[in-house]
Parts: sequence; structure tokens; C-alpha cells
Amino acid sequence: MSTRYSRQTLFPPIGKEGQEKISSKHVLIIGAGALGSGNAEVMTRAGVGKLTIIDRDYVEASNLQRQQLYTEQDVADKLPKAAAAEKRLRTINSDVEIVALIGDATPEKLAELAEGVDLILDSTDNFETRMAINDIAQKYKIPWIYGACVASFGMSFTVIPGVTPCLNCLLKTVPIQGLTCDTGGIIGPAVQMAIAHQTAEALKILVEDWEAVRASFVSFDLWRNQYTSMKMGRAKDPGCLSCGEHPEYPYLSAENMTKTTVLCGRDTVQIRPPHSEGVDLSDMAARLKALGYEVKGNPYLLSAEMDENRFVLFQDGRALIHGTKDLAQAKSIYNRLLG
Amino acid sequence: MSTRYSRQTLFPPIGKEGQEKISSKHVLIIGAGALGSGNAEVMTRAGVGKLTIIDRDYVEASNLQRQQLYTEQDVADKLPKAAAAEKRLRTINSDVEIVALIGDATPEKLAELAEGVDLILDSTDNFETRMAINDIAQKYKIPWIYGACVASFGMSFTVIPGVTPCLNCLLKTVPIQGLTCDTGGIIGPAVQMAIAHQTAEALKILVEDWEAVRASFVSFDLWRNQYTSMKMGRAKDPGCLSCGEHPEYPYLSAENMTKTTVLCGRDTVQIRPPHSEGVDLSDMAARLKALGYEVKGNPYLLSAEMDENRFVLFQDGRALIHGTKDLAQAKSIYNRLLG
Amino acid sequence: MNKVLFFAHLRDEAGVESAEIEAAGKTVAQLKEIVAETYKLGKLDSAMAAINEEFAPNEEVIQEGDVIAFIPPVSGG
Amino acid sequence: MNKVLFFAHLRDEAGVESAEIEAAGKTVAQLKEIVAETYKLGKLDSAMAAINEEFAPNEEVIQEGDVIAFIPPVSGG
Repeated sequence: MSTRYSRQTLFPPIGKEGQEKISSKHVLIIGAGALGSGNAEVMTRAGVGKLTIIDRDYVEASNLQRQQLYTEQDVADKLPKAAAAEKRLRTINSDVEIVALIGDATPEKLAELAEGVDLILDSTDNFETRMAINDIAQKYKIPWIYGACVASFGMSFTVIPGVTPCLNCLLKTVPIQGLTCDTGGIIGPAVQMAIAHQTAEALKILVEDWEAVRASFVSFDLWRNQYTSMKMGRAKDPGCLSCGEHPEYPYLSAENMTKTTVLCGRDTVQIRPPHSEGVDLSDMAARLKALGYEVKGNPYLLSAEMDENRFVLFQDGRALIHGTKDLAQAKSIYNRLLG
Repeated sequence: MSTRYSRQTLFPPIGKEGQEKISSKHVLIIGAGALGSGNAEVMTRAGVGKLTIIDRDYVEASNLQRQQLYTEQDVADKLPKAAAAEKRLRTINSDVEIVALIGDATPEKLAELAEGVDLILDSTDNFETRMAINDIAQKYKIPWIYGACVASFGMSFTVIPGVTPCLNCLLKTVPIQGLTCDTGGIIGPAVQMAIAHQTAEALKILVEDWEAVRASFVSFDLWRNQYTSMKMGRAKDPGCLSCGEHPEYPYLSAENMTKTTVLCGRDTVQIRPPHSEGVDLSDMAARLKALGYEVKGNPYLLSAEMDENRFVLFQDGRALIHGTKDLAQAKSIYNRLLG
Repeated sequence: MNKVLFFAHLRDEAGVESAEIEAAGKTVAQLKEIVAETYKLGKLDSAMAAINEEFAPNEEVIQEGDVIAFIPPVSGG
Repeated sequence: MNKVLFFAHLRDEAGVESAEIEAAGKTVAQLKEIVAETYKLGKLDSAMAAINEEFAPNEEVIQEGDVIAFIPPVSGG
């Protein structure tokens, strides 16, 4: 396998020296959905030294349309995504040390995983986890790369602690937004495009070609043929609580975390998001109906049911997920519908 | 598997109607290298009705860094790429009819394969085959999508017969160009980016959303953070021999094809390119040395040797590939080094 | 006069790709309110704004001729 | 004055990303010759040219202020 990386070492900005750097680095990927499986495959093929990937979900039929590591057999076996990803990645490159973890990327877990990591590749499906990644990255001085996609649209931004603005400079708060892959759909090419941007930045960081790192925030829409680069020179906020002069890492503190509780004896999980700017219930009702849910409600709550899924959503964002005691599964359902 | 395409039917420009169209269409992919394996995977996951893929090569260790369908076992088994691709694609989506062909995409073969095809996805590694695809597409009125990448650079352009300019309008002749993945290297993200563009256009064409089809010629460089769209309004040449008023489909005629001959009793294949604008031998010598070849030569020819590969290249572009009687393999070596 | 561009689902919700609005002298936050009301957009608070392809905070004052783009951060992955 | 942009390996070979050249009145083909000689570029014949982000054939005459980009078609796949 001596020629294995020859096409990469022939690329002058990597070369043999760059390949040695890549093979000595540890990349942490948060999420093994569409972006996670794609990012993990590119990093594994590129020959990164160690790859850690964490995910709380199982492979489902609706994942196969865009999640490149998984097969029909993984769906039939109801494999956790982390386990299915590990299985495929090992067949691709036995040089890479792969650590696959089944579980929730809570701030505590992220802090534990951050040790010795050279780069974090965001592949999560919600902003709460991203804001925690952003704080962990600042606290432990680890570069991370934001990536996201929905419908035919996507975006990416590279955060280098001490150099670039951070995600909290840009967003100030966890955005409430109605569109997720489960409500607005997603096409495979948009996933590939986000992966292309995230993994190009990853290789630059791994070979320490800091000048090549993209300083702008990229957004694209492949169906509408749009591509835009937003310059970020003035985005850094000196008072930012994540990367400013007096950081407090707000998204690592308990008050900013979603609270998940099993309601005793009721086979129901309660989910309470931290900052509630409120949910537009009539808007959500329309979206859920479009997805095939049977929806009932009043101005204070809505109740939605489809197959074995049943839940109640309150105007302040709180939800009761019925028919499960599994906290991670309940949170997963909530994030997929509300972002 | 009723929910299998739910994230795609939720995307309004596709919807249930679009998904039915996708599942009734036949896509032909020429080449199963980096672009071919990626394009085939996205099309298979998207649920195209029938997918035909043709390739003449075997899986090699140096492919694994960027060719997403292949594993270390495929290299150990020396599987033809078409066979290895078929094996993986079947595990991904059993709804799709997959036809995998091991062989050279000659103009005759292309004409035979074109029957009943709705779209051709270019994934080849040389302009001779692309120009033949371009003529076949015009002759049989089949849309095709050009895609290519090398180093961190890539490009894509969608050709709709009767509507857009064609590749011959733009290039006029087969470009001679020194840079290929085997001489300039290639990184995985550039492959992903080309695939993102090609497959987005493919989905638009399959669901017949003609207004959404990209009219411009896209080029990008992920390492240098460049992205450019070239408008093509004035590119259509009414006198073009491929798509103009009196088409002659020049790249389907024998005089424009590379001639490949086994030299009797010598275990050597001779390759003679059609239009020889000549090769810069000192430039090629430098490139081959950089790749590890032992190179000797004079102003009229150069001789290069590495491991079991040995060949002689003449100033007019003719080459002798020693140690093989396999025409496809010899052509493959030639195209990889000379484009 | 100023040009306002909508990206992603904002474009679907607004029903147009771009709009001409008189916004000189207003802050980004004020423009967000006006645009949200005019085009019945629910969640413009969390959209990022760029003025002439450069990130602009809510307090930034818009100049005559500036092109403003609203880009909604998305969470899918 | 005109700005000339080099893409992909042309940029490596030219050693610069862009150049200022007096090209008004010249055709694209003439500019290709001048640039190939000045920057020692081997294969500019087959490069595509764009004037102000629009494809331009070899016969096209360059105007004052036009930005010309040379994009080499690549074959890798």
C-alpha cells in the first residue's frame, strides 16, 4: 500500500511532509448522519491517524438516500450509525485508528472527547450541540468546521480559536428555525457540496497550511445555482462570551442545555429547550400535516401523531414525546422536527 | 422501504411526482473512477430506475484515497472497477437496476449504450472519450454533464442538445494538456465538489425542471477558495461540427480516434493519438521524473521505466507501452499520463 | 435605493429572490423588521446579514446603494 | 488597462494569480500569445477565455477595462 496516498502527495500543498502530518493527527466528528458519514469517509480515505465519531441514532430507511456509509442490511439490522460507520470505514482503510461511540454529544461528553484532538468536524443536526462544540473548541483551542445543509442549500465556516470570529459572534443565540431535513427535505448533492467544503478546510488544517484556510462564510444553493462568500473581517465580537476577552463558555453551562426527563411510569420523555423564544404553533401544525402527521391543537399546544410517534408541543417549545423512555431517541425526534 | 425517499420527496422541486420520474429514468455513467464511483453512488441512493456504468480499469491501491465505492479487499482481489462498483451499489439500493460493463467506452460502444438513455454523466479521465460522448449526445439528443477535477481544481458544464452550446463549441479541438491526476495529484474534496455539481444537474434533468438547469460553466479551486461561473450565452457556434446546422459528429469517425495496436510478438502496445499537436518532451520528462520514473531520452523520444511499467514516447505523441498485450490497459496508462 | 437578497427558505417565504427597498440610514435590525413585516417572514431575527458581501451586525447602519443579503443559518446535517 | 486572471495550473505556471496588461483592441487569441510568452506558459491555446465572466471566443476583441480570465479545461476524473 505504499502507493496508496500517491495522488495526494503529488498535490504540492500536501506533499510527503503533509501526508506525514495527516497521518499523525486526530480528528473528532460529531454526528454520523449525512455530513458525518461523508466527512468520515473522506478523512478515512485521506489517511488521518485517528478518527473518533459519535452519534446517538440508528440507521433508518430514510437515511439511505444520502448517508453514504450505510446499506440496506444496516437498516435491516437496526445498527446504530456509529457501529455501521465503523464497520464500513474499517474496510476502506485499515491504517486509520477508528473509535466509534454510540451516544449523545453532551457538553460533558465533548469535553472528555476533546483531549488530544487536532480538529473537530461538525456534522450534527442541531444548533444546541454546535454552540457547545463552539465553546469546547474555544476552551481547548481546537479548530472546528461548521457545516450544514437542508433542501438544496448549505453552508460552511471555519473557526480557528484566536484567529477567526466564532459561531457565537455570528449568531449571538441559538437560532430558532423551522426548516430541517425532516421538514424541508434534503438532496444528496447538497450534502456532497457541504462535505467538499468541510473536508478541504480539514486537509488545510491538518497539513497546517494556515494561509490557505478559507476566511469567509460560504453559502450555496445548488438548485438555484447560487454561491456566495461572506467576508468575516468585521464579525469578531471582542465582547463575545465564547471567544472574547472574558470568555464564559455559556453553552457549556447547565442553564443553556435542553433538559430531558423521563416522566415516571408514563413511557414519556419531556424535553425542555433552554432559551425559549417560543414556537409558532400554527406554522408547525402545517409542517407536521405536510409530513403526514395527524395534528390537533389549540392556541397553547398541539398534539401530533403518526405511526408509533406521538407527541405534544407547547407554545414555549416544551414537548412531551410519548411511547419511549429513551432520552437520546426523544431528543433526536425533537431536534429533527424543530432543528 | 416506503419512507426511503421521503427526504427527497419533501424537497418541493422534486416531490412525489419528481420521485416517480427519477425512478423511471435510465442514467449512463462513463467511467468508474473518482467521479464515476461518486456519481453512481448519489444516483443509486436517489433511486434512479436504471444505471449503466462502464469502465476499463481495475481497482488499485492508489484509487482508495478518493474513489468512494472501493475497499482494500477490492484491491486485494484485483477486481475490475465496474464489478466492484456493482457489488457495492447493489448493497445500497436493490430498487435500482444496475448494469456494470467492463470495457472501453469507444464511440461504437457509446452508440450502442445510448439507446433508451435519458442522461449521460461524464466521469471519464480523457478528452477523447468526452468529445465522443459530446457527439453521441448530440446525435441521439441526450443531455450530458461534463465534470472533471485535478489537484484542488474542478469544473462542470451541462450540455442540453438543441438548447446549450456543446463541448466542441468551447474547445474546438481535443485539448493537449499536461496535468492529470497522475501527474498533478488530486484531493478527495475536489472530487466531492465536482460530484455535487454533476448530480445536482442530473436530478434537475431527471425531474425535468429545465428552468433550474445551470446555464453557466462552473470552475472552482477549493484550496485557493475560488469559485467562478462563466456565462455561456454567446458560446454556441452555429458552424459547430457537433451541434451546428450541419453536424458531422467528427469525434465518432475513425480518423479522430486513437489507434491502439498490439505489436506482434513483442508484448508491446502502440498508441497513436489522432491529432498530434506534439508533446513537449522535456516537460514530460520532468513530470515523469517527479513521479519516480527513470527517464532517458533525446530530442526525438523519451524512454521511461518504473517497476513493471516501461514505455517510449515520441515527440508526435505516439507511444509504445511495453510489457502488455492488453489494449485497454495500455490506453489507460497513456491517458493517465497525458490526459 | 438598496437591493435586498433572500437566500434559501427565506426566498421561498418571501416569494421573490430580491427586492428594492429604501434603507439608507436604517440599521440592519430595523431593516429586518421592515422586511419581515412586508414579506410576512417569520424568523428574520436569527438570519445573518451581509452588506456588500461582508458580514454586518444588527447595529450596522446601511448606506445608499448597499446590497444587503439575508442568509438564514441552517442546522441540517 | 486590463486585468488578466489565471486559474488552476496556469496560476502555478505563471507564478501570479493575476496581472495588469494593456490589451484593449487586441483579440483573445493575440492576448493568449502575449501572455504565453510573457509568463512562459506552454499550453494557452487550449485554455478557455472569459471576458467579464462571459465565455469569449478567440476572435473576440478586448475593450478597455475588461477583465479576462483564462481557465484551462482539465480531464481528470
